[in-house]
Amino acid sequence: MASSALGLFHDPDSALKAAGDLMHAGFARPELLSPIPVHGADEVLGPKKSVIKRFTFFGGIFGALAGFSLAAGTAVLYLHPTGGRPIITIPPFLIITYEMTILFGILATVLGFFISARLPAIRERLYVPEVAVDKFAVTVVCDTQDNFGRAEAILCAAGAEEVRNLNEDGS
Amino acid sequence: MGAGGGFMLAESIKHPVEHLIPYAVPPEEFSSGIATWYNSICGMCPAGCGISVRTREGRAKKIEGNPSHPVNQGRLCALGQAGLQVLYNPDRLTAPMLQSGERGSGEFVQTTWNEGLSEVASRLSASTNNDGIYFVSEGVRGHLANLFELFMNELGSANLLHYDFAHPHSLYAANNHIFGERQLPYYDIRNSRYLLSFGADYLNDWLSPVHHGLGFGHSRQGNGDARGRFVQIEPRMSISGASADEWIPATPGSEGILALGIAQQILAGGNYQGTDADDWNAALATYSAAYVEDKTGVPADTVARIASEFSHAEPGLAIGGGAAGNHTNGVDTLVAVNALNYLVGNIGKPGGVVFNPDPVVGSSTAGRQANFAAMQDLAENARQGAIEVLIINNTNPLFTLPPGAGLKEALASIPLVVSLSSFMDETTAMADIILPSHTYLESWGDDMPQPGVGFSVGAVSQPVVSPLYNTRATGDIILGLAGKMGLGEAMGWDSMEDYIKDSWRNVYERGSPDAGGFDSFWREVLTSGAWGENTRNSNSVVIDKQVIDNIAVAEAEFSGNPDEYPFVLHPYLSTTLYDGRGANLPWMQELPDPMTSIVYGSWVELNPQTANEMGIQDGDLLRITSEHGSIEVPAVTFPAIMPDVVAMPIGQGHEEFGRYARNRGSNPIQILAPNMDAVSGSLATSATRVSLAQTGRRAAPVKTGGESRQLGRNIVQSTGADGDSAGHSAKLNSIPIVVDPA
Amino acid sequence: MGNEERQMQFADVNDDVVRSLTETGRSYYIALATAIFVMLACFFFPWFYQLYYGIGAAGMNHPTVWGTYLASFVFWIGLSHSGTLLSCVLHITNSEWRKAMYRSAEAMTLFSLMVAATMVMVHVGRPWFIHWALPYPNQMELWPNFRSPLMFDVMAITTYVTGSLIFIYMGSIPDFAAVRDRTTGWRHHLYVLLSLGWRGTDTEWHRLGWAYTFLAVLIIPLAVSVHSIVSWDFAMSLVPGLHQTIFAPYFVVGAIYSGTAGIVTVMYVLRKYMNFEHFITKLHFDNLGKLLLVLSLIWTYINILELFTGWFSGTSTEYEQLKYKLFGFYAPLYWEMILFCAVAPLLLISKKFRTSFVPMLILSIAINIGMYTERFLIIGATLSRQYLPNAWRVYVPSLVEISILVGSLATFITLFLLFVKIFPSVSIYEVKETMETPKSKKGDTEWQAAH
Amino acid sequence: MNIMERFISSWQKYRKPGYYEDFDYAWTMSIDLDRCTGCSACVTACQAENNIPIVGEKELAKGREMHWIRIERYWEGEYPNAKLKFIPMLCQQCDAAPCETVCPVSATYHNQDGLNTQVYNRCIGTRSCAVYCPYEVRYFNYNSHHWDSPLEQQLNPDVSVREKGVMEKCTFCIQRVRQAKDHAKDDGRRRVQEGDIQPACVQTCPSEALVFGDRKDSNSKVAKSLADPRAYHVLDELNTLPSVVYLKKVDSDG
Repeated sequence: MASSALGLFHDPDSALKAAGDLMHAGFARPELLSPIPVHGADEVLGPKKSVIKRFTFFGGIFGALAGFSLAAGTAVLYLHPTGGRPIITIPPFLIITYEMTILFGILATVLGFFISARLPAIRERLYVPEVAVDKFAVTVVCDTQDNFGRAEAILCAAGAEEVRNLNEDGS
Repeated sequence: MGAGGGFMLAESIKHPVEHLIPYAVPPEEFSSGIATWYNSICGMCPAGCGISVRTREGRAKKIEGNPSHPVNQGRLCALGQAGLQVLYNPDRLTAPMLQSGERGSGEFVQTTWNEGLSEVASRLSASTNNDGIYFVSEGVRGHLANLFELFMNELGSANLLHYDFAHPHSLYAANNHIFGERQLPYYDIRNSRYLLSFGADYLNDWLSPVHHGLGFGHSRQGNGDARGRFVQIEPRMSISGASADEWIPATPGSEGILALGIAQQILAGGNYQGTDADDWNAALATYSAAYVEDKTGVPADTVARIASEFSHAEPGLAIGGGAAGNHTNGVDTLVAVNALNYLVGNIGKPGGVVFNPDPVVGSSTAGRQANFAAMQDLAENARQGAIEVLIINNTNPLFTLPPGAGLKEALASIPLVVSLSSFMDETTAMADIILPSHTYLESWGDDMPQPGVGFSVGAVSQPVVSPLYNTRATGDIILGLAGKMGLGEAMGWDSMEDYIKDSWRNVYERGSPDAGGFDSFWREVLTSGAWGENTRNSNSVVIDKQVIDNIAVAEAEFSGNPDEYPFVLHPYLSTTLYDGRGANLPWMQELPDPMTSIVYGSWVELNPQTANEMGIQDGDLLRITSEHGSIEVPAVTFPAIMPDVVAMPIGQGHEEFGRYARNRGSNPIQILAPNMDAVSGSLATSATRVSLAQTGRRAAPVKTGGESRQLGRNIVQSTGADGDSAGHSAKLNSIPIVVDPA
Repeated sequence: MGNEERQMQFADVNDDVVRSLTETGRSYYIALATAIFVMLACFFFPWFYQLYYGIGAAGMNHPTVWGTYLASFVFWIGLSHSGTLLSCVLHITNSEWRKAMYRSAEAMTLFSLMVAATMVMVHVGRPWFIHWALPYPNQMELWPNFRSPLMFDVMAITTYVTGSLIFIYMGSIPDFAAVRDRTTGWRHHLYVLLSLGWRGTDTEWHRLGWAYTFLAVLIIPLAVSVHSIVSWDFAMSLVPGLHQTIFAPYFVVGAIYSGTAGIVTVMYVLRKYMNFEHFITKLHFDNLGKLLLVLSLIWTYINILELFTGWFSGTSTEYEQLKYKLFGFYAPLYWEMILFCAVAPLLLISKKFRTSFVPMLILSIAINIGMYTERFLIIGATLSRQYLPNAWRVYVPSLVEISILVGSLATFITLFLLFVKIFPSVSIYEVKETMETPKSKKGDTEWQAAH
Repeated sequence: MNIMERFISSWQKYRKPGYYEDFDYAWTMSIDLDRCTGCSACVTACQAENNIPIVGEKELAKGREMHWIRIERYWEGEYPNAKLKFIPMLCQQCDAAPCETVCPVSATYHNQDGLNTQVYNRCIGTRSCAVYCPYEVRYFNYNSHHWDSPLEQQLNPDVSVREKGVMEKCTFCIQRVRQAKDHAKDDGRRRVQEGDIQPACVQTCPSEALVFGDRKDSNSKVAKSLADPRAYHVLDELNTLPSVVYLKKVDSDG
């Protein structure tokens, strides 16, 4: 199985530089692991398109339809005339619609997040605990020992404090 | 949360239905799920309304008025509705009992009917002096009254008394005096256009309130475009006063003077054309408007206006009673009120005073009615050891007599007191032997309402449920005693039912015999619940010159010095509890008093101005003191009461009488002076002066109503003879309001 | 964000937060035991009694059929309002100072919503049938009545609880990952589950950033709608004093007001007892103080409007209502509310006051007492003075109600105490964001110059 | 297309303001304030008919009366010109009832007779209907009530006894309405006639101030009452369209 090179950096800028250098060197897109969101990663690793907004949008639309259908549909299923209002009473049902729009918008956003961020992780993935504290890591997949050597060199050049050879299963 | 969930589960599980039908083998007269209605007679007050009782599965569910009964025509008052709670009262006496401790200790042991009756019978037989046997009953009519007469006759005692606190002795006496009628007349409110009421709370407790209510409604809005006018004269606004168009406060005890003043104005206005006008003029000369104003506090021009309106209304009707008849000048007052009827010529006419025929069913009890004097005599006789046996039937003199009568102490001198009551009331608690009677809903009986409705009416009361307990109908107890004493000859009926049925053969024979014979007639009477006959009293009225010459109303006398006791106490019969007999009915305890919305308690009403001057707040506990005692009652300000009058409802303050009544509120009768009306000997309940003192404690009575002002919200809307609604064709007052300058 | 002696390092943040989770002093256990005891004794015990006896255990009566339970419900819903809502607003406006406090503010939202939901259970007459108010297919083929403002409430609060829970959870995923690595035993397993395998890759951070912003954008209108709908429970009735157009903004402002005051209280407690002096500083109190001042002024303005329009209408219903509120039976409570919520917050004009911790704590508690009074008066003082004067009746809460009020506070505290031991109560990664990012040891990066 | 048409027709039906179909009856009560004497017979009649609990002094002191019909009383003026006016207050069976819309579980709704019904079994006790009712005629069971034995033998088997946590109110004696409709059907009559039904309060009113009937029947007494110039609705300005019509008291002195 393919192994990966992982360089640990003290600061985000060095890590970004290493990632950029790896890209230039023809490696597959490296991953940047960090304790905080790193600004400028898009510029180095290429812009990312988020699909979450579509989830949110269609979730909201679905919620609106579901909300109005719930209110109007159940009103018709069992007729309960109240207060001289029509059975399908628009203004109150719009409030239900509104709430359901938001509810489904939220749920779809979460779904979109999980799908696009590939969470939750079912398998163990490449990870070192230091990145949750204060280290910035750059990982890149290396097919051969040769490639690993190249990657190690680039990482060290960018100022990596440590470079590790890791397998995909974390060992 | 686990415990909560478990609890909720327990809450949401319903208990299994234990009995769908209360009897395994149902009696044949009912089918499950179908209501059976029985017509009977209401026993809650002396009005004698007909009732229809709805029963389901052998239990009484609802009392409604009997539409065929001419007195109430299907309607019924709150107290009548609550009769069910007499029947199903949890505090009923369930079996005969013998006193086992000291008298009054409340210790009783249960016994059997055989033993109880034998004991009483043997004591009656053993009495050395026949006149030493006293029988005091509640006011009963019909054949039960006959049975009592018969029984006492057989025993050789003349001491049969009918005692009711609210019995209008003075009204009987006044009618007898001026019209020579031993029966009360029928007051035709329905057809009158102008009702002048002197103290008679005709919509609440006076004579036949349900019938009056029907008449009131009809007179108000049932007469095409003519709307009857109602004027109420009394020191404290009653329900009738609230419903009246005009409420006129008059000094307590001066109502008769006011009546004569109005009469004088009628004469002076030339509105009386009778041949005896001169006699009247002479007799009433002193009752000038100025004199009347001085004595009654009613402005002279009001007197004149009322006189004019009253004499021009066709027909006008004057009634008197209540507090006006309960002064030391009560009979004079009511004579004066009747004189007004005479002067406007409404006697025997629709909308006026219509005389009733003699009762067809039962006998007149007029001579048996025990007034205060009679009860005092009874106590006196007891003290002198002249009473050997006292039988008390369902009346509660220990509660409704002022302590001044001395009855409670006198009971100690009576060797045997027997009570036939259904409840452990104050009097029954002093009995040696209790032979508990059925309630009226379990008994056979009959009645001819008094006052009637101008023609002969009778009704039969029948049991609507099987007896709940080991009790017996009053008539059966008397028959049982007669049997034990071997009086079978004269009183040979097996039961009250037999006696009633037997006696109604006489009624049957009055009419033309119909094809079905007596049985069909009897069934008809039981089914319809009422029997009527077009017998009328057409006596013409000529008032003796001597009566006219002597017509006068003395000033009322009060017990207590006005300086020391500045207020006149005005006790009135409670709307909900009547004379106290409703106090053990939870529905009645919970029914808000219509005037104050107070429930479950007693209170004293006083004018807001007076309260302000004395620094009394609503709910302050006051000590009310008369020359004869004192009680503590919370104060309630009442906008429509004279400043020097305080009013208190009668009905609470029971020491016995079951869980709902016991130790609740105070009984104003406890502080009444034993003053009597000079002529009739009835208790002058309104003739006591009292003083008020703060106790420094608060005991706000429980009220269901909040703010009692509309605050301009127009919730109860009215339309007037003039003003914004003048264009309406609403049924307005048809009486021309003319102020007579005389 | 630093302490004076030593510059805070990234690792210190992790250490501090992990310590707050794992190192538990005796005082914490005492506090927790006390809170649980008070919750059982003052909330659950009287509630069970009430379930047995009926709502009659409370002091409500015929016209005043709503009482402190509903007031508490509104209060807790209101208190929930600053957490998530404020967090969202500050998030999309990129306010740096939000980051140290938002987690506990959001937790406050969540727990006050939970307590509010239990208040509904306490309030209704037959809580064992409360599920009938939820739309689910059932054998009776009966559905709830969606025309009812109460159903709006059910829908809005369900959405709000869901949204708040998701929002606080989403924001905590990186922190769960951080504490996952430092804990052992059951905690470790819990955080492994909760962190969903978060690694902190650039993609994950990017997606989280977007999702978090969308959620924030969705939750702001939701939160506004929730308290508007709560106000409509009242304003949609015909009751004079409740049937008012101003009610929705009034409630929303009041909610944010009491919620912000609640945050100040919670901040103080966390700072003092969780040793978060590094994260929660004078700056936070200063900013929250300014916010409180603005809110109190808006709140006061709406109150004056309410009085003025009521007086101007000149109708008996409005006028009596007003008179009763100002001078009637509950007048002392009304003036207490004015003192606590309109007069006292004027002190916030002074920066010195805003940056003093103890005075801010006292004021924040006073504001919430005043805001509870407001909710009580909205119910008690209006329902006892409605259209028919003959039905007017004063309502006085019973002991059971007061006890349940105290108990609900204890429930809230219990939940919060459990929270601080399970959730990282300060956002690790966002605090790090506010700190100085480590710089390259080589000085200016050559790489950046090359591009 | 067929589906579309059906959809449009149901949409129009269910969008109809007021009620989606006409009522069979429009039960109405008229209360003549000029006849009402405040005697309270209606209150006890209702209590007997509808199994209204005995609340007890303690609960009444807390203000928890249960009488479905109550007599409100309003004083006007001061002594000696004080007047007391009575007004019986009961559920107005509003056609635009504020209480109905607020119930989250539809425990109160309008039935085919135009009556505002209360389904005790469905009630969860939010009490919001009582808040929304401007007439204050909805009564809540603050606890389960008890009848001292054997008072419970009086309970009307046609009316359920309500448990704690449930709202209740005047039903216009719906059990009598049902029975009258059943009888009419049994007798082969198409409609219930005037006089077939009298709620307990109307039945007992001594001064005949209360009248009950179907206002759809133009010959009925209540239809005539509605046309009376004295007719008015309490709190008419709230537009609740009550089915109880009051006839103004005649104040002959101004």
